[in-house]
Amino acid sequence: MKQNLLLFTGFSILIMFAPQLLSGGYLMNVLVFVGINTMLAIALNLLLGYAGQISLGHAGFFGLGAYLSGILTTAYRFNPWVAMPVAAVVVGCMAGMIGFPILKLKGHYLAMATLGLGIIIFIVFNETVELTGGPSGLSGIPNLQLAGISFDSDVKNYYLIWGFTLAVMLFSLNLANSRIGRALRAVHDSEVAAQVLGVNARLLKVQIFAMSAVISSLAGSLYAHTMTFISPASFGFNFSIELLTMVVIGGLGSVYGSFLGAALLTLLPEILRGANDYDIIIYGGLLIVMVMFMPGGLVRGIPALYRKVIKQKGETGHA
Amino acid sequence: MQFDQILQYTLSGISTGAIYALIGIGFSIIYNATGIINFAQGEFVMLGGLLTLSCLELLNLPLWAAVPCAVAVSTVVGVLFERLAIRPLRQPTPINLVIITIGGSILIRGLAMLVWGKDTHTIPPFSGDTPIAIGGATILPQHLWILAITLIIIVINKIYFYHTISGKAMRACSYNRRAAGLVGIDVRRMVLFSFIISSAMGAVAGIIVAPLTMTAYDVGVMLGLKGFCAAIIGGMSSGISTVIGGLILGVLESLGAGLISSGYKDAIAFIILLLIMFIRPQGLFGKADSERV
Amino acid sequence: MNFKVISFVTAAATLLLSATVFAAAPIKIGALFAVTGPAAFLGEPERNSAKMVIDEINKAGGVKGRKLELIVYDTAGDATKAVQLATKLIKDDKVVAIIGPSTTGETMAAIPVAEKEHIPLISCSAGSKITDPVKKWVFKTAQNDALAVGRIYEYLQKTKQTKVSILTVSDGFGASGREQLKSQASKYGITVVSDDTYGPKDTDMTAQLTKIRGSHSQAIICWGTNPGPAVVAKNVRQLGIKTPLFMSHGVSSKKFIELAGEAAEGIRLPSGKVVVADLLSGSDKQKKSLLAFVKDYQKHYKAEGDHFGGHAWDAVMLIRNAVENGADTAAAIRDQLEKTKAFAGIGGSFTYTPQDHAGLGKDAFVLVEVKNKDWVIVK
Amino acid sequence: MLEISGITQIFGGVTALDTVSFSIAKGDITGVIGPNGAGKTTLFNIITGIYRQTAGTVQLEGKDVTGFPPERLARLAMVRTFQNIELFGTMTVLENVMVGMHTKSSSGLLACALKMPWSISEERRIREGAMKWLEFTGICDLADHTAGSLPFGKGRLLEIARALAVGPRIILMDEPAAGLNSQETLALSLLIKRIRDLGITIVLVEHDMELVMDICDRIVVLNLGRKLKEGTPREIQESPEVIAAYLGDDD
Repeated sequence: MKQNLLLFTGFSILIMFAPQLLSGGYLMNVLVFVGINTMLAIALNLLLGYAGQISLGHAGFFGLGAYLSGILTTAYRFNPWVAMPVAAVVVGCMAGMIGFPILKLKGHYLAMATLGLGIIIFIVFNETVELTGGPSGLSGIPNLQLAGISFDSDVKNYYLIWGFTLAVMLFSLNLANSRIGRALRAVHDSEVAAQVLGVNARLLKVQIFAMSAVISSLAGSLYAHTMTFISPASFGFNFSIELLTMVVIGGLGSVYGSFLGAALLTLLPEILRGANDYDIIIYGGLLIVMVMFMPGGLVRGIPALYRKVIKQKGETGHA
Repeated sequence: MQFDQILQYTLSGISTGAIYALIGIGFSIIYNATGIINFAQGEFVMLGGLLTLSCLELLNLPLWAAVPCAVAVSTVVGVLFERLAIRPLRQPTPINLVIITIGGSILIRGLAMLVWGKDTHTIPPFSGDTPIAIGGATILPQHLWILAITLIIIVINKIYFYHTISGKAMRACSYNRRAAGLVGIDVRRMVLFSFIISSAMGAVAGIIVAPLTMTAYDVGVMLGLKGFCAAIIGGMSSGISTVIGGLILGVLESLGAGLISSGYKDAIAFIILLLIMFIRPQGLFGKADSERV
Repeated sequence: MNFKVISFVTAAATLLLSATVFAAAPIKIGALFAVTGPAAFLGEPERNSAKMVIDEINKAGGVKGRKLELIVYDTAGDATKAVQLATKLIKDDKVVAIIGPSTTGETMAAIPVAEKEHIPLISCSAGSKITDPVKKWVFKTAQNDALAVGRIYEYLQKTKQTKVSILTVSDGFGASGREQLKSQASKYGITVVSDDTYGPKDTDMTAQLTKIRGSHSQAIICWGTNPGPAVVAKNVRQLGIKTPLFMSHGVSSKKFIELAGEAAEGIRLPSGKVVVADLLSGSDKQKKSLLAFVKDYQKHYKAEGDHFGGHAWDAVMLIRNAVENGADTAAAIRDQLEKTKAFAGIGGSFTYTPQDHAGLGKDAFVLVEVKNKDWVIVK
Repeated sequence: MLEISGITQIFGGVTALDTVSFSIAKGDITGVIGPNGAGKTTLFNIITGIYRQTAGTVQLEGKDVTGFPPERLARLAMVRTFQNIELFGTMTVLENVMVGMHTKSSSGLLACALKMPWSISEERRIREGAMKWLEFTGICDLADHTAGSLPFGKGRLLEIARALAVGPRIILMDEPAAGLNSQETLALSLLIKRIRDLGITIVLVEHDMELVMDICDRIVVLNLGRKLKEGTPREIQESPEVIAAYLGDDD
């Protein structure tokens, strides 16, 4: 418990002073996206890593948050701070309602159903042109403002997004180590045993599905207000898959793993930028190699690697 | 609403659906033998089409030689993929396997982009493109090719899985991999076999649609997705129910586009699929099996 | 006295030094193209053309003794990346102007960055809303969809056809075209009798076309980019539809004719003049630019230059001209761009004013038809 | 306490259970025995709401609970253990038992995630309660081990501790002695008696006749899906038809 708190405090301090340590500029902008993706990866991880339920449609909830925020603030002149929770509540309720029938499905049927859900949402973004602007997107979404500060620069957005991201991390860490988190993991390990002990697996799954959707929606709203422009292409099937990859590469069932996965997959294209058309090949190859050599994800693979290196050093030192 | 319009929608749907079915069967074969949902399945469809193009244009082979050549090369890619990426995996959890196949799919697509560029290409139809009238509707000779080849492949599948030793062994693996291993079936070989069969089938699907739909390095994504859906509607079977799954999807899309709204046609297809799954969570053709505790 | 001499010498030396340094430093121009991803058919020729023309300029000694340096990033057609990379170009690479992005969606996403950082952005995408309303720092070289639609409708009006069916792709390009097709129809006395769409990756459009066949329209207008329209052309032929088929400028390249094969014959579409460069009359002001572009592209890439590449070519040339006129900062380049008058480029003859940052008139498009696997101008 | 009447279960044409009825008295240890395939586990699965029977009713403390899902039965203080112990393998021993306290706690998702004061104190209570049950079963020292790494015998104890944490009035054990050595079996029989001394009614399916005869107050014999006989261990041991059907074939 104490360790957890210490780790989180350390992580927060690191995040807080990162802008001072780094040269700023474009990197700040990338780090803003690392924050948003971390939130999304944690949301999916709650579902996949803790409750063991796959979703191939999470980009849809992300998009719903972004579009609801965008539409409410542009067409209906809502204050962004009001639009954000409204969007989250609406998305949460939708996920809750769809969750009951959809979470009855198991394994690849669930994968397929969530995939279908994501595609349906995507098509709706594309087709309801009057509301969403269709494929050409929705522009002119206002920045968030707080106490006279408008969050319109990368550094300001960095603090805004990471404030939310840290809150989501703390929220999820607490949840994981609570009766609900334990019940979720229990359902994952043996659903029937958990039920016999009085855990309402179905309700719990729906709750966590809804919670996951709410966090995704929040990330979507923040995305909309920092980008000020959104278009359906950002919320398609590919992004759902990318989120899944972040969670698995980072480490299932680990909040810090989600951060590592999100950071790696967001920074990787930046690092590979010089490789031009070869970047897609390197990216694909890296995914394979990562899963092959770090099957437990970065969060378990890095310490193992570290131990290995230390051990080797020790051995050569003695010899 | 005229009858010949409905007929045209249905015919169009069936010919698109047959392709989904072929790709879907490829998904099912690998899934049954290995438990893997192979997200790289669509890439073999792409390889089939583009390799045929290269055989025709660079090697100047006639079509009858280009097709087996392209299928063979795609199969080699499938074997390499299984050998280099799937087999060495230390913790083959289902989710890790999913990520591996996603990685593989990106990798293969990237390589194809380098080899063939980003342009769309087309290959000539097998036997001309003079439309054939059926009732008030028309189809192309290529559609007949598609239906015939789909049919042949299903028959070959049936014979293989029910009347050959290795086919039966593969079915045994799909029921229970551990038990199959215990009775002396070389499970890893069956895994390899499943990749050979399904990459070859994917390639065939890619070749026979290319004259109609054209082909490019990125066609595998969408076709793979639809094939995946067909397989799931069919309950991940490697036989007729996946074919029906594919046809249902194809016809739903076509009718949706024609009768309701072309913009929402994929959404309509997916909504109907979701409803089917809500009513029958074990799949359209799956049998309800109770959990054993 | 002594002091004055020293200070004079120092000042002169500083000036001289800075002048030489200045002359040596290249002018950095950023570019955002969708080189990969679904819009690669735009991004790739754009990148190729931009690189080509920058090379040529530098080989010829640069502009006013200064070289141009082009920094290209691939957005993969993703709006998020476009914003990120626009920021990167401005903050890390310190460019004085940005060319691109390739698609309307990406451009709309990148505009706030350019506006805030005060860097001129010359978009290579067609959406009318990019420059309508006018934004201080944003220009575009791609012809507005509105002009292309106008070309088709003018022709229909002339030939007294009033009922059209439209079939548009459900991406940014198709959506923008669909909007224009519907909004301009009444102006030309045309009614849209059926309105359908298809997905960018769809492989069969017979369902939509069967529906259109039943709608008894006098013309079908399909708005999309390869390969969709080629499938549409084939499907139209399959279904035996005899209604005249029109396409958009999105497929005005040889590639389309190659893909659609026989089915392309007789299809008409509005196009930039690049595909019919050699058929233009000698009096056409653009002819010189067009022929040079086509020849260079063939030499560099062994491929046919198309008007997408032309958008990037125009953008680079516009910046070059601004630099030629003495601008070397972002603000000065913007001001010079706005003064561009009758620059005969690939996309048309550009004249920017403070009220118009699109710069093209209707003459940017000609109506062409596919005949014997090649383009001819429809009179 | 538990009233089973007319339970019939048909699996695809095969009758697994045929109108089985019996009742279990409060505070008793009741053994359900019978040869393999007699339908014992199926009966357990029906009583605990995992299968839905073809016909028949189950009454718990006078309340009709036919068709209740397992989680609802747990709230009515009925819990069970499994033949092949079903532990939460990735969680620690202590956490396993803490899951057992699920129905004894009520903090919702938001309260947990936001660490509301009441959820913090509840968490403390859960931890203390779970430790108490680990002490009761004598596996306190394993609290921080991963459940998946436990030897089978310890796993069995953990499963019982976890079931007890639910605070049951009736507990159903499916072959608790299966896979245990003789020493462990002896300890188990003592543990079961101690559980009974807490006032908890116990029903067990068991093949180990020595254990059954030693601890059970009453025994129900099933054979081929039908109830063959019901009575005290002595009556069962002396019943000729039971001996014929069951004990006779054995040894």
